[in-house]
Amino acid sequence: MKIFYFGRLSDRVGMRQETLALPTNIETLFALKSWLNDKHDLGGALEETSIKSMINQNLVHGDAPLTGCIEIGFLPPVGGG
Amino acid sequence: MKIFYFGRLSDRVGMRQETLALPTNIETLFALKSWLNDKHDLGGALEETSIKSMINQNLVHGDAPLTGCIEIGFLPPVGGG
Amino acid sequence: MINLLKTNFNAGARINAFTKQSGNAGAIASFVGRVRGENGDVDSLYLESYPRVTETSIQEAINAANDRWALIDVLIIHRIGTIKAGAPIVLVCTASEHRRSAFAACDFLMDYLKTEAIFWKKQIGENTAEWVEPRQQDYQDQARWK
Amino acid sequence: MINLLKTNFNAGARINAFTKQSGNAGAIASFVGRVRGENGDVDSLYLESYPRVTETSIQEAINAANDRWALIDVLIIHRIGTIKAGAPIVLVCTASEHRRSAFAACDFLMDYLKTEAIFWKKQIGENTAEWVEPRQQDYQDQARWK
Repeated sequence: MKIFYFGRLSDRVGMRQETLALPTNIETLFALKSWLNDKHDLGGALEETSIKSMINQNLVHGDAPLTGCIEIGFLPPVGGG
Repeated sequence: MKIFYFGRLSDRVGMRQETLALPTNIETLFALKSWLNDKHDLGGALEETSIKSMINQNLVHGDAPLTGCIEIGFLPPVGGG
Repeated sequence: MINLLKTNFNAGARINAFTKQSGNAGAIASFVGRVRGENGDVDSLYLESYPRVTETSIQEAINAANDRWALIDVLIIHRIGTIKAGAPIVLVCTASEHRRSAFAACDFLMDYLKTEAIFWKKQIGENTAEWVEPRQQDYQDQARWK
Repeated sequence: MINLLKTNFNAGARINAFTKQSGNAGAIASFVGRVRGENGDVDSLYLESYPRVTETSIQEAINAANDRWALIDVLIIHRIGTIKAGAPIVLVCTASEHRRSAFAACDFLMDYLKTEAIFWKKQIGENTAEWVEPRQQDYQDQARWK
């Protein structure tokens, strides 16, 4: 699975993207966020309410299963062009 | 005295400008308009209320003396750029 | 700056020069008006000005825009003489720090040019030539600023 | 058309090409936004997009503009990557028959780009680098269209 960290999240995580094989017990978006939080020591940065998530480039509201997910994007508030 | 006819007035008069020595009894704008009307057979075109007059490039409202006048412009409604 | 030109101009090149010259402006709005062919009914426009008087009145509109908005610079280029269908007839550029002022002033100046600026306009087609006046819509647009 | 570019672009040349291509449009409004140096505090901006997602969202804004106004054509060019102070960051061009639609749509699209478009923006100065978000004014401008 490809994961993108945009804007200030990329500074926090220390990278803009990574490709990961998830443990089989990570089946939902919220579980993934929590797992990434521990893995990268993010202090809850991914779980802030201002962070939007896109699964396969579609916006997701709340939790969602990761079935068929090949790409996740974590989007902090946009900055304007 | 230089006289300019703009827009549709130039078609009516048949020229865009002329330089005239006025008869000594033509001392005001209204007298001039009436004299030009007869001279060019304008059918009152200069006397229409929509026609604005400029003396030495300054807008004149109503009648005005021609003392010191070196240039007169007769302006039909503007057409927009 | 005001330029009344008897020949065609390159709008893009003028906008670039204006942008370059307007230093630290973050916002440059521009408008290019072209002669519309009206589906073949209009081959060209003939535009007449009153030399100096027309420029003075446009400068007054620029002054009014400067009073109203914080502008860094303004450029108005307007064709006079014969302008073929499809050719640019007017370019208005406004520069400001933020975009709201640039947009509003550009819009305002175009409304001025289309209704009050001292131009007389003849539409010339294959068999016709007639002096035209502003559209009702132009007067309505202009009235927004009063 | 939407272009997200990693290198500088020539705004005037793009406006000319757009004008040429937009056939019988009488009105072409354009807006050029440049990186403001903020009196030396900002050397450059770094702009990040989400490839494809950003373009799709901009296309939706163009569709909304087309629903709302009678537009002949729209062009949006936006820089991504590092953009030095003074360089153009965005160009929006809109073409319509009469100017009201072109002005409104250009204004609307800029407000969209400044608040909702999917870009992340880092201001880079001599000793600073910080992610920034829209100004309050940008949100107010955007709210005009709701």
